[in-house]
Amino acid sequence: MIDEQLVQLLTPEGERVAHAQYVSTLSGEEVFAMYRDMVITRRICNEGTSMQRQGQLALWAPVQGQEAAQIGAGRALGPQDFVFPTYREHGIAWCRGIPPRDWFRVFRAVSTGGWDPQKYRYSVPTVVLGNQALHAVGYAMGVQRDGSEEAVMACFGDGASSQGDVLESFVWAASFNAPVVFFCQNNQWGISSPSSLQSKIPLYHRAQGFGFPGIRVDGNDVLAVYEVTKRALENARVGGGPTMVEAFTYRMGAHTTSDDPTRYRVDAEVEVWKHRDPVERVKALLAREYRVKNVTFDEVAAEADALALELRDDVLAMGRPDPMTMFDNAYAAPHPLVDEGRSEMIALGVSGGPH
Amino acid sequence: MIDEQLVQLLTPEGERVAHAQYVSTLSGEEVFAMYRDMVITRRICNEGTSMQRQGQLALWAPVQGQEAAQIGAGRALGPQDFVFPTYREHGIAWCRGIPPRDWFRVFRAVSTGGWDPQKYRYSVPTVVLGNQALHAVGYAMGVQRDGSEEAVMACFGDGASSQGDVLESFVWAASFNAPVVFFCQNNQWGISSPSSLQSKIPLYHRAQGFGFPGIRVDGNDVLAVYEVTKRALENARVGGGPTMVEAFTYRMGAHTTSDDPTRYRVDAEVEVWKHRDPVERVKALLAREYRVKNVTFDEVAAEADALALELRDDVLAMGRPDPMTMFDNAYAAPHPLVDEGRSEMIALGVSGGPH
Amino acid sequence: MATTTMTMAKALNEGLRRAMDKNKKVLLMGEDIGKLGGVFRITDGLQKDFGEDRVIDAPLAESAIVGTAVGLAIRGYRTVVEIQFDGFVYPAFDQIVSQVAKLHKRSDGVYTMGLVIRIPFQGGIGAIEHHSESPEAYFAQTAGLRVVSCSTPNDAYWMIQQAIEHDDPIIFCEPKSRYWEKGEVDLENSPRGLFDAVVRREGADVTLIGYGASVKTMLRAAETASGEGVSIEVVDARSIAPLDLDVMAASLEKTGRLVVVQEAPHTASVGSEIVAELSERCFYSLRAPGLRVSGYHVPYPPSRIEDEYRPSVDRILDAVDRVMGFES
Amino acid sequence: MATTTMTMAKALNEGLRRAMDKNKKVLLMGEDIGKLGGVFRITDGLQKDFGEDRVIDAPLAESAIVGTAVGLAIRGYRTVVEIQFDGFVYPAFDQIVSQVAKLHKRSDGVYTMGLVIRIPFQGGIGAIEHHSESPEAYFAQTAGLRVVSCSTPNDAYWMIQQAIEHDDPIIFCEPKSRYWEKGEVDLENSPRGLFDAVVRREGADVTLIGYGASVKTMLRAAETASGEGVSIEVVDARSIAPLDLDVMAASLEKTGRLVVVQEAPHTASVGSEIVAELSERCFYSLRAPGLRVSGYHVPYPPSRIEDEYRPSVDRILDAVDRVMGFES
Ligand SMILES: Cc1ncc(C[n+]2csc(CCOP(=O)(O)OP(=O)(O)O)c2C)c(N)n1
Ligand SMILES: Cc1ncc(C[n+]2csc(CCOP(=O)(O)OP(=O)(O)O)c2C)c(N)n1
Ligand SMILES: [Mg+2]
Ligand SMILES: [Mg+2]
Repeated sequence: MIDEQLVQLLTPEGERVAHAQYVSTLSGEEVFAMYRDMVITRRICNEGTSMQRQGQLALWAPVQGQEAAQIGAGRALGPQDFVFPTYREHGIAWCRGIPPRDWFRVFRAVSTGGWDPQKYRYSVPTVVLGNQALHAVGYAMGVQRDGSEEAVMACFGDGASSQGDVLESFVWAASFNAPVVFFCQNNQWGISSPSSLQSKIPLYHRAQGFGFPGIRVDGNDVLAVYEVTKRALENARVGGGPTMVEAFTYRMGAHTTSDDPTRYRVDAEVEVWKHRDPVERVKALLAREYRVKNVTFDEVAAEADALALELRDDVLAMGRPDPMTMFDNAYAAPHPLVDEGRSEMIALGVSGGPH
Repeated sequence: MIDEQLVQLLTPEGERVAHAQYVSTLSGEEVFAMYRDMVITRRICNEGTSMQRQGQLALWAPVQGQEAAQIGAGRALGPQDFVFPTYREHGIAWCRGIPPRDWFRVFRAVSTGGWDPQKYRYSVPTVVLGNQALHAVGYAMGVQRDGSEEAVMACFGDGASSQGDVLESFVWAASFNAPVVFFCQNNQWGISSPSSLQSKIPLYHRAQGFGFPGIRVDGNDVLAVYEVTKRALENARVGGGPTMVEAFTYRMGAHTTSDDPTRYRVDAEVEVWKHRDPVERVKALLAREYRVKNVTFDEVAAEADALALELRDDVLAMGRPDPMTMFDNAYAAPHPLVDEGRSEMIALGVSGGPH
Repeated sequence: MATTTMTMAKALNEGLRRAMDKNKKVLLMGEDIGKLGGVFRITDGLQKDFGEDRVIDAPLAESAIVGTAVGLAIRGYRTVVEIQFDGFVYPAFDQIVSQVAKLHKRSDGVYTMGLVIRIPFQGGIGAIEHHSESPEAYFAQTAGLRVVSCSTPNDAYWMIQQAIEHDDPIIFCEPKSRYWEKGEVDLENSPRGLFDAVVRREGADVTLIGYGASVKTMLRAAETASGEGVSIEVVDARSIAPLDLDVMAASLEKTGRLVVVQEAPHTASVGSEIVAELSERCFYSLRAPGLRVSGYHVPYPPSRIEDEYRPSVDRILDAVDRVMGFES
Repeated sequence: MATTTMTMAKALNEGLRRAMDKNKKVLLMGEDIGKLGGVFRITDGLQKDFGEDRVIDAPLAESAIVGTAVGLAIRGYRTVVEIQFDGFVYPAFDQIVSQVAKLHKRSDGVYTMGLVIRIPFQGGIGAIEHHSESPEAYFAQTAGLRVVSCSTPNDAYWMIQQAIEHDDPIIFCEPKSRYWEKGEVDLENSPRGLFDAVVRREGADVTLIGYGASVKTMLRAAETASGEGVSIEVVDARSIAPLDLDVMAASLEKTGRLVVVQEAPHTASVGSEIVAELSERCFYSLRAPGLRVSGYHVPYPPSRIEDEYRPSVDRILDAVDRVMGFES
């Protein structure tokens, strides 16, 4: 299943490994910072799952297993770049500096967005599989017209790679040489569909058929994801055109808290991937190569716990929105039917008045 | 522009050329028969253009320049195979035995179909670019379920290759190993869009990225198209899965009679392709290798003329349909709104009654 | 009468099973419908029993799901397509409108577009965006399609079988919020034709018309109103297109007052159609204008406030008050 | 007043040119819109003058055309998308319904979805299939969108500019059969707001409401009727969603009789909406039920018989007779 061509810089055991084209440029501090990002992402994700179990969230989409892919890509992004995520990119959102509570608004079902996408240069979540890939290419065409050195990242999964919109976005990116990086997290599953249902051959080959490079990176190796994505982004910024990065990783948990993966996959598979855990291998590297002590790891864990607790408080404090807010921003300009709805709601006594 | 990998068995000058993987298996009679097919297709096509100019057709989509692609593919098909065409596959329709007058119904705007698609195993024309590629794959999935040795052909152009439906059909064909041959006529143009707008690299590479073979054949060489398509169909029938055949050809005429190609392409390009004329090179071969005499060629031309005249008579005899027919087959089962429409039309005196 | 109690989800599952037993040409196709049994478990166990060739786990692309079902229909198969959620049917819209709806006509009747597109629709389950939409008007507007919706387990059991047997393509709208509610299912006799509306509760003052999840809400409204002395007749449209206007008009001739309930926004909706048609048919009988209680004209809101978006008992009763008070 | 005579096609072309002159962020995108100038030549000469970066020849994929226009909107551009023909907008339906209509809301107002989707619509040009459709009801039903249609060169010139300046996404329906008809265009003053209906002809007995190509047909019907002593008022809706109901209701208060004309099939149509709304607003003034003259509920027929499918003067007058004769 794992391709010969896979770019890996750190083995599951946390040992560095040489690659002909990529070398890790990260300092010990930077690796440690990424380790911290990953631990926090995982901790917050677990908090999401438990809050959902407690009835505090409508849904949660766990990211466990994909932390290296997301933190590697998230840290590779420059502040000038713009990201078009799906519903599962919590690690990238973290790297963009979006307060975790904001990612939770959608899952608490109090919002369909949650943050200012222009401020963080990180778009609102796209739930309809693949739609965002075209937005990314269009945005990138805008970047070209502005003559600006920015790159755009389009996130999608192995499942979404079958959608016409993703495939058309490949045609367009190639045709316009758009500064876009297609960041595909192949986590082996799309709900119950194995990635082999979407493609019999490694997914990254697909890009080549459209005329731009595709590359498969060990998605559980944060060093490799960082370098591969960074180079792709740099290349895009200077007019080198699109790249597809396939981060080969694994969804350790359920698709969402509504899902029951025991119906479609065997434990043995999960076990295999546990040995490739993205967090553990960085920890091993830090301990061995940089002599990071257990107490330091414990501090990170404690920090993550504290953040999770703070987050929990924030989320629980999110009350039911005023129903009247449903009329806000439905349109940019006044609209008679929106006004009619507002008036009706006031008349029904559902809300005190315009929000 | 022409790829190194192009399969060619007959040069533009009509000389045979060797190919590592393909050899022509056609007898002199068979080549002559295809020559005849091509001459007739061209003649009928020209009749279409002139009937449109005389106001007898709503539109005509010329096939000139693509006769070898269509006759080669059409003759490669077995009687058991099923074809999903676009609006321009007149040569393939001819090979399927569909009376030419029937292809003209759509262009005379008296029908949206025109023949019995099950009888000829040749579907009704699809105008919405790309839709038919999915039908072909679905039909092929049915063939698989029936355990039958049949192949399915999906026709589309270089322009349509950008549509999500065509690209999704590649995903599906690969995933289900469907017995389908994607027959793409790259005639260099999609109305005014050069094929380079759809892909910067040769189109047939695209198939490989989806995990099945793509092959480019000289679409103006009927011998090569025949062999390449035949092998792909045979392979599909016995469970070998999909193939994309890119017939590299040229639309000599306008996109349709509504089009004005002088706005977007230069004469010099057309001139280059005139030297690659698909009919002339077979004629040269027949004359040299099989000693076919001018008188025989003249007979074919005369036969084509006669057919065209007969066709013209048939087309001109196609009256305006009874408006009442619009209600026929809108639904398979009775429908109140259809009945209401019928009654209204009768009441208005538009038609004498149910058709 | 062999009746048994089951949920609507189970009734659909049993209906599909029976249709597959009866006719080998019946296939199911959709995302995650095999081992997982679909996200709502409607196809639970069917792949195990009928095999992967008849219960097809589809790659994730709706246009392809419907487009290949069209090809299968041309080959003589009858495919029941599952769209995972209402909001994900739009990628298939082109195939539905340009092909599914038109190929019978285009082939002069040679192709039978006997396919059923199952869509769990409407809101009420506290989901995230795109999981609570009501796209029925788009399909009702489209000539060549038929649109139906079940509101009880018994209807679900029979309507899915009738839809599969029917030769026209059918958009089958399932009120997902009612999947887990139980009801009696008569396994022997179908209650009525696929395109028949039915009076679910008799009443004299106001006619409420709706379908899917709205039927239960209307019945609750009727119950409340009866406490206040207003007698409400509740019509379950069942067939959204074509509408069974005879049943509706008969009710209106009696009550003279009409309120239509739907979750979709009201512009160019099925509710508009019902009001327009009945305004014409019952012009002299109408004692008040026909009103619509619909989703508001805004994108479906975050589900924490969906109860204020969807027609509630309160909003229905408010409309009932308005039609009752109209003449005064 | 600087007026000049031109075709609707030319008026659109001039309107686009002026909008592009005014605002550098305005882009055009579509199939064959560059060198060819579009199949209807609406963008003729614009690529030559504004360059390939601003007049973008698109690869052949409508979902991508709209989807990338969304991305461009997020980046701050205003893209006017050309859909080559009505029947080819459906591949983009998902992007339009799930993204274009909802992203302003989803981003809490941060994203401005200032894009215009131009669709040559309705029939009457003797075309082959998929070139004569009336998809406006699909968009009218969708919250988050606005839908307008021009019926004269002057409106075309101004409405396209107003649509481009407007901050909401607009589906801009152009009656292709009227592209080559000439009219006066006032290059200085816009006649009215983008969402205003207008009375095109005053009358006392019956109100005809329609839009796009139907406006001229309605005017011809009114002319004929006046010869028979029936005085018809013709309202050009212009804005299909939202509807300018005030202008319509004012007309109906006067005439008491309503006929809506549209080429789309009548189920869940814009016509249904107009009838439903006006039945409510003008309940006591209506002397007959509001009638709709629509395309029949069948796939658009081969164009040799399209005149019998599309609302003709005869069919309109038949409906006029019916509303006139209703009380007797
Ligand atoms: C168009 C569309 N169809 C179906 C769905 C339902 N759905 C949500 S997530 C999912 C699986 C996606 O798999 P993948 O792209 O691999 O992403 P992952 O969930 O693994 O991150 C599906 C089918 C959807 N969101 N959008
Ligand atoms: C979905 C869709 N969009 C646009 C069109 C209009 N159109 C008809 S033919 C054509 C060009 C097609 O080019 P290609 O696929 O290369 O086929 P060719 O005409 O060259 O045979 C276009 C854009 C269409 N028919 N369908
Ligand atoms: Mg996945
Ligand atoms: Mg072409």
